Amino acid sequence: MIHGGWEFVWGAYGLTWFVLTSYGFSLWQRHRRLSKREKNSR
Amino acid sequence: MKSKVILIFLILFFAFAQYWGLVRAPADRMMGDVYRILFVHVPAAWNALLLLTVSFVGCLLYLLRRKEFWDRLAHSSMEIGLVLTGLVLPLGSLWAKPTWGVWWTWDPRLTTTMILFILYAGVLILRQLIDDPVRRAKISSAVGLLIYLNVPIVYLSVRWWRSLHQLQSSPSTMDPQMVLALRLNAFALLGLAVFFLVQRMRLLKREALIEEKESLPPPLPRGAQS
Amino acid sequence: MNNIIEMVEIGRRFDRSWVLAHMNLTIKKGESVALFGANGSGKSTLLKILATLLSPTTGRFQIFGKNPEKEKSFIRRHLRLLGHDKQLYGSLTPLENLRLAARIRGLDYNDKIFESLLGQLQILPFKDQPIGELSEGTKKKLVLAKLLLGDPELILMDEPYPALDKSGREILGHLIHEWRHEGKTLIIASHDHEETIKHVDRVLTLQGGMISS
Amino acid sequence: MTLFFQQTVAILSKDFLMEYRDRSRLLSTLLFGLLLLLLFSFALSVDPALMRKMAPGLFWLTLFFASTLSLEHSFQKEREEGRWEGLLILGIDPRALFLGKLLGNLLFISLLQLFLLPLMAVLYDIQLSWTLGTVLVLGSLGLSTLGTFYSALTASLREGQFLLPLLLYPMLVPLLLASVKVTELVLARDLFGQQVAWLKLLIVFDIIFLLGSLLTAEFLIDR
Repeated sequence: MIHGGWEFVWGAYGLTWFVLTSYGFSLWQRHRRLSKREKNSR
Repeated sequence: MKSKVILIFLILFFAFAQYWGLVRAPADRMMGDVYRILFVHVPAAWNALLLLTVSFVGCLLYLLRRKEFWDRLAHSSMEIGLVLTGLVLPLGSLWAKPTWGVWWTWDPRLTTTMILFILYAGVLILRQLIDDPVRRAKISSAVGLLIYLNVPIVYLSVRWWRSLHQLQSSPSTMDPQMVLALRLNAFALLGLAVFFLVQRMRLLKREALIEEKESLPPPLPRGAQS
Repeated sequence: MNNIIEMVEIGRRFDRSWVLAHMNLTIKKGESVALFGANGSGKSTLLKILATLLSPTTGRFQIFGKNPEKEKSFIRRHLRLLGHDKQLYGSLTPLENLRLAARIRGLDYNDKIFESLLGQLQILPFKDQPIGELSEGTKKKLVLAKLLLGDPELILMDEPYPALDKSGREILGHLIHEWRHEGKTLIIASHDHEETIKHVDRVLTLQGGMISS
Repeated sequence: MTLFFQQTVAILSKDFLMEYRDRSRLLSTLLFGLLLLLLFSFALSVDPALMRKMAPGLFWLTLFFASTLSLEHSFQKEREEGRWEGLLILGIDPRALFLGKLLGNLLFISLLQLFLLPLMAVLYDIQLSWTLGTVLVLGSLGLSTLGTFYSALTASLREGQFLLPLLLYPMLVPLLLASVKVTELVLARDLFGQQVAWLKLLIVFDIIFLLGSLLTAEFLIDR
């Protein structure tokens, strides 16, 4: 049986959160940039 | 407004599933606590494959029906599938190091995933280079189709080429708590992925609309016409 | 089928600018039409759309009563486009270029027909010389020869005069005369109003992507 | 249908004639292949036994890299002077154009193989056989199918030529693995009959992509 290794587990869960939030954030930013462009084009 | 509520719910559900995986599921007899990585790794892999399959369907239906909707579906699911594939790879490494003692092996799944990542990244780069929306949709659908056809062949060939380890525990031998944690995580991630997908498709639609608006509106018909 | 071309509200957008808009156009079989307009007024785009080389962004149209989305190859077989590009292969000879075009068109011609075509355009002596070595005027005449392969119904010409020398112009004038006599439909986009107007029944003027009269 | 084949043959023979008139392309590709073989052996090892072991891999990599040059060129030459549009307006079936180009590339790659093979035999001391010939044919068919597909794709973009290797090579992974494996097995006198499975994989690969790219070629070639 493998003991410990929690640092890998935390790393994995942390990475998952990081990647998902960054992607979500990038979507939100693209959304904001589009809104700005929409306003300018009017 | 509505999407914010849904998002908060999805995040809470995701956090709950992760809590279940980290705390409630018991330690594995062989792997100890390290196996908890699987609760993020495996769902990510499943969902990545699912999204790439969706993009295949999108490509196919675009070529058959020529409706922009299918191209937006193909593009969005490809992008999110690529993000998840990019997540699966380092998660796999984090799993491989404590269990197999190395960060990377030329295992068929790892290798296939890596090639998959490069292939789909290529299509997204390709999309950037084509200005005309109709041509872009046609070309990238054709390429997306071929790539998806290649995935099983790549997998098969890499497996024959070097089959080292096949670690796959079937649910029947697993603790029911573990099965539950795995399923919870899979569905939580699926929820987020679908949310992203819908948002991404909306963005694409808005972008197309804005571009249409920004182009000088066609002048109104006037005067005598032939 | 009296109308060879029927266009309704055709528009074409490149990136962010509309090159054509609200184009309504009907051309009858056997008509010969001049297309005038400044540079950038959309003449070439219109001709490319008619030749099914570009798809319009808006609107719908029919050629020979067929939908260009569905029956591209039929339409292409029955029309000819004399464009800006020569579309020739420099390392092949005039004879080989003609042979290639005829075979792709599905025409079973022998070399005698090609030679008589070249003779008609007064470039027979060059038939076995790679095109890269020939003068611009000769090449342009070869392009004209390619138009004569098969039996087109509709002939689109985009600025046919500039690259032609004097004898080339005469030949083209003669060809146009013959085509009209045979009841072919012609569309000539040109800056050379004087030369063109001799050959047409009707003049259309493009302005800012629309037809004005 | 006959028109389809007539068009295919017309494209093939035109390309053949053009390449024959301007032999510099073929010559430079052959030289590039030779150069690659030399570079590989400089970079990797000078141990003859080791080189013999690695010969199959080196051979296929050399073939891949060297053929990229000519694949790129096959549709690129149609871009000048509006020739591409010229072919379309003549009423060519896009699939006939694709197939003609594919056969041309197959011919070119086969020539490259015929040149490289004796060189390999001499440089790395390997023996030739019929199975080896089969692999060479199947491998080069797959290479030219996908190569033509991506060449049509990148040539239709305004600035996409640099994408060709990026898009093409990962698609060729199964082809590379299978071809190298069979070549290895042939050279090592395969005693367990493993090569049959790999040959089948090669055949499946060739069929799937031949059909797949013929069906979708229209979207790349016609506007």
